[in-house]
Amino acid sequence: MIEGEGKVRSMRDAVAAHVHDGDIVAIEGFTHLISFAAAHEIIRQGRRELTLCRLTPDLVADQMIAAGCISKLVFSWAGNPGAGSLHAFRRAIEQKERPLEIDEYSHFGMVARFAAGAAGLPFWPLRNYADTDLPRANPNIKSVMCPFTGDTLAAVPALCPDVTIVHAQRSDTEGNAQIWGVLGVQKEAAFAAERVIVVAEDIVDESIIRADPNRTVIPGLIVDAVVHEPWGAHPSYAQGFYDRDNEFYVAWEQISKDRTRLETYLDEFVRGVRDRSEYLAKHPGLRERLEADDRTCAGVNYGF
Amino acid sequence: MIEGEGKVRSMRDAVAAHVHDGDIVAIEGFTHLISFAAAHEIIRQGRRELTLCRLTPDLVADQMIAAGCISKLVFSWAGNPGAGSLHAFRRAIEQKERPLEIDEYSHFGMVARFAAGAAGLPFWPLRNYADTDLPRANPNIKSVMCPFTGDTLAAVPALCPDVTIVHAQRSDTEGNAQIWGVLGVQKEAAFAAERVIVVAEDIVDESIIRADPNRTVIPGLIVDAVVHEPWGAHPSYAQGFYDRDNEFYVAWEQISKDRTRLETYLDEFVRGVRDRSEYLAKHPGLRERLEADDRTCAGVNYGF
Amino acid sequence: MVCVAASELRDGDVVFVGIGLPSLACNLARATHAPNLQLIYESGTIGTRPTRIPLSIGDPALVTGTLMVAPMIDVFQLLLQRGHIDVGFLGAAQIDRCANINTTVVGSYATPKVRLPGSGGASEIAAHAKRILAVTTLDKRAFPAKVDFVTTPGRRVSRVITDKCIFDRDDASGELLLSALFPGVTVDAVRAQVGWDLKTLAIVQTVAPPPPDQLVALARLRNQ
Amino acid sequence: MVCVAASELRDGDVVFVGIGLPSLACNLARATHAPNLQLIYESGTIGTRPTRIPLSIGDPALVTGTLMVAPMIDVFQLLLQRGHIDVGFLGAAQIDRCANINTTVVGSYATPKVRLPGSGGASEIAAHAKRILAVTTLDKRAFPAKVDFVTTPGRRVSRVITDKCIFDRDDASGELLLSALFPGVTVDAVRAQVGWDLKTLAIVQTVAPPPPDQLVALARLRNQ
Repeated sequence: MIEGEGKVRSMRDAVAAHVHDGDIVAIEGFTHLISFAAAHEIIRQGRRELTLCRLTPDLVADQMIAAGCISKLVFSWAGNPGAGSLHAFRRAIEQKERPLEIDEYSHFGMVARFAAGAAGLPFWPLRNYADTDLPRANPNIKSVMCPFTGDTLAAVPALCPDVTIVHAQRSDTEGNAQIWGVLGVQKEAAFAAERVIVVAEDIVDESIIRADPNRTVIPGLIVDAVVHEPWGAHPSYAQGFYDRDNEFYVAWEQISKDRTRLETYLDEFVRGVRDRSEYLAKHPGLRERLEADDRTCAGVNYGF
Repeated sequence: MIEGEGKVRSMRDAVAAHVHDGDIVAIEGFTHLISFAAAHEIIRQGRRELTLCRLTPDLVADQMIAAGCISKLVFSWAGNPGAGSLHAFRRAIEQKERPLEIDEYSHFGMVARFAAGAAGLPFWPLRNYADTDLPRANPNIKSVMCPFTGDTLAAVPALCPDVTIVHAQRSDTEGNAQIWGVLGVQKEAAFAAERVIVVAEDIVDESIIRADPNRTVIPGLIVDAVVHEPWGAHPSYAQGFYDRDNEFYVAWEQISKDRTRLETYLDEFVRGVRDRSEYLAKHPGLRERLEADDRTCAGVNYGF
Repeated sequence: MVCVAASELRDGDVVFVGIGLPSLACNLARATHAPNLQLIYESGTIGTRPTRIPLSIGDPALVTGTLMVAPMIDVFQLLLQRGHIDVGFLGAAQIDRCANINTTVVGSYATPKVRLPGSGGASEIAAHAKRILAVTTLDKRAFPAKVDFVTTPGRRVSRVITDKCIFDRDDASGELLLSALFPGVTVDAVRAQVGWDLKTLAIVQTVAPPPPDQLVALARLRNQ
Repeated sequence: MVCVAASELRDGDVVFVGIGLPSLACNLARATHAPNLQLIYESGTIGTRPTRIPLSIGDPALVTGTLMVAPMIDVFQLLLQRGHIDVGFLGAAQIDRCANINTTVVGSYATPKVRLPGSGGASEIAAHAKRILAVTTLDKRAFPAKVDFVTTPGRRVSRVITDKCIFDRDDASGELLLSALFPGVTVDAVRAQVGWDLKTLAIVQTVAPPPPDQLVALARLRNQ
């Protein structure tokens, strides 16, 4: 047991310490490495009035909306990737089932907002949105003039979450985290935030990180807590660890369509378990169904 | 022999095809992975009126200035790193030994210029230069106002070289190049350019690149020529391949101070050889003195 | 529709690929007439050769064996905005007379009848890919005279491929014109599914049926 | 001078390190009183524990066994500009009364008597590190009343460490004041090397000689 060592905490303690009612929270991962483990703990702890920032809100957002955690969503594509709709999200917008403010961009706009926050800049310039209705729908999309060419560019404001939660393949106890496969905006979302929680499949010795430093995406010096949560991104993917639980993504279309079924799901798999290990105990056979094949690459020489 | 396969060319052919008199040329590498092999071939082919872009002009610039290739230098730190001065550069500026225009920034300013060029943006905003004399010395440093906060930021214009030359540890025949260790601005300088020459220690099978795709820094789709040049960064370093030839860096202080010694050096080691293999033949014992130790890291699993 | 979309791609094109039909069309082209097609997925994989139909845009199957994985900021800045993408595919819930595309809302933005997923990367694909193809099934609700929300402007769309016909955008008028029909489909049948007074090109072509090798390759891809 | 610079660093500080004296001072601090000092080199290595005195800022010896290597754009944007650097060291060819630093030219910019290397990363270190220390040897030419070129403004420099004495910048007047003398150095001896009417703090301290363990550690570092 390494809890307590360095910055390693239980998910319960990390969420209790770093995610507060009313916070702006980013849970990133571009359909890959999504920290369902953290989202479920936030639901269990009954957080309210959160602003959730995510390019692709995905099932994780639908569950948090249904559980009443979210009052505002900052996003660029809200769907069940490859499998359908987010019906709790749609009911909130279409039927005003519950209050939900939205702050909507394209993917590039969201990435640019995180990039500005990460860089310590107040805005980010991009060539985008000409002749679209997005700037009319969202006054946060403005323009800026190039002082050299006179070109007018779009501009989006920095997005600086109070806390960003990223799932990584591995981290040391100080939060030096290595990620491979699809990188999404994990780095930018982490640097943009005031506080960072790294959730990792493996907690490894610092020497593993130091052996391949170009693989490190998030340095421990910006990390506040490290949580060890194997299969913590289930039902999403983690390259080199497990595949997506696609049956569940497909099933979500029917679960989320029906308010009662959705509540039953949350009661059984989220609120009805104490932690991730109880959640995993309710999902026997994951390893057999989803564990990744071995496609280990060769290393490179860091000698001099 | 793999010359001719894919985009693989001899250095002579690559420079002849892609570096023209009057071009804006970036030879990057932050004291690490500097393509001396390309610079020497440019000198041999007698290119004139080049604008050389490099954060740290280094010995490579001093040699090109002495050889009369360069009419303008875009840079942020002109010295012999850790070992002294660039005397050909200093004579051009202090004694007007030859005409040399300069366009000077800080490192961040140069990185920002390459980043803007790489991103297809006309400028890049940064918080910098308040109360310094740099904007007075360089009218290319302007300001831009944030459309959200009203903050005034510095702005630098995009730098888009006609050709960028980067040294990489390995590449396939299409120019998909992998770099590790200090990354500098190799990626930004390459994406900013109209044409890209990748010079690599090893030309490897595409399958080696595909086995570890997160290691790839430059995609072949932006590369025009690939040159196989082992020890091509000598006397600078290449992580995992060889250490810096520090004796030469130290000796450069005396060589470059003396115009005659500098000419003799160029005559013997640059103009007096036909190609890199002849240059290397004049440097026996490099392997014994400088070859890197083996510090090969472990691989990671790309399975799903 | 997949076969027609695949046929649009030229060998050596750098194509920005989304999940679903575009991914299938691109891999079909790569398996047949365009072996050097360079596939770039929005998640940052470059030179991708998926060994299965990807489940989502971040599917690790896109990464395994690809040439490069770029972070998303590089996908949008260094590849799209810098102008390295030859062809971009867009899906659409609605396309109108001027090829404007809506994937945001049916109804008003504040109180929509149907809330769609939103732009995703469509806005920047439309702004920066050199050639833009839209793909959607022909259906009266999907082809109104004017979309409820312009997620991506029609200005840069060159062609719309449906399951019944092909529309080309006329640069002079900015209108979509009927340019080709699938075998057995009539101009009137298309007009009945389109919410404006559809004009046609002088000569409306008939889409050739897919060659057998394309169908074989498609079946193979679907069974991966 | 190295020992004084090392003593300025607190355990746990994140320090932006340059080659030469700053690198030596930081590694000395890490080897003695500040084992948790986080060294970030301009070349992008984070949490660095060099096994030799680096030959240059991009020395691969900084990479081998470090925690992370960031590209330079991230060094400047995500670490410096975002405010993650506690301490930055600056070298100087000239420092003036107001702590302005010149590493660009002696003489005029267009026709300099001596062309110095230029800013490098100094400008952004001065703009963004929370505490800024300048380090240089005391010498009349190096301490003029006004520098020939402001490479980095004095406004944010808190302390100047030399081989003879320490100056602290007075926030009210903006002037460098003499705050401490090395053993055996007099106020007059310092005044003779400074190009303005130097004022002193009310109490000028004497720099304590380095403790033996620091000297042992320094000798060990130099023999790496």
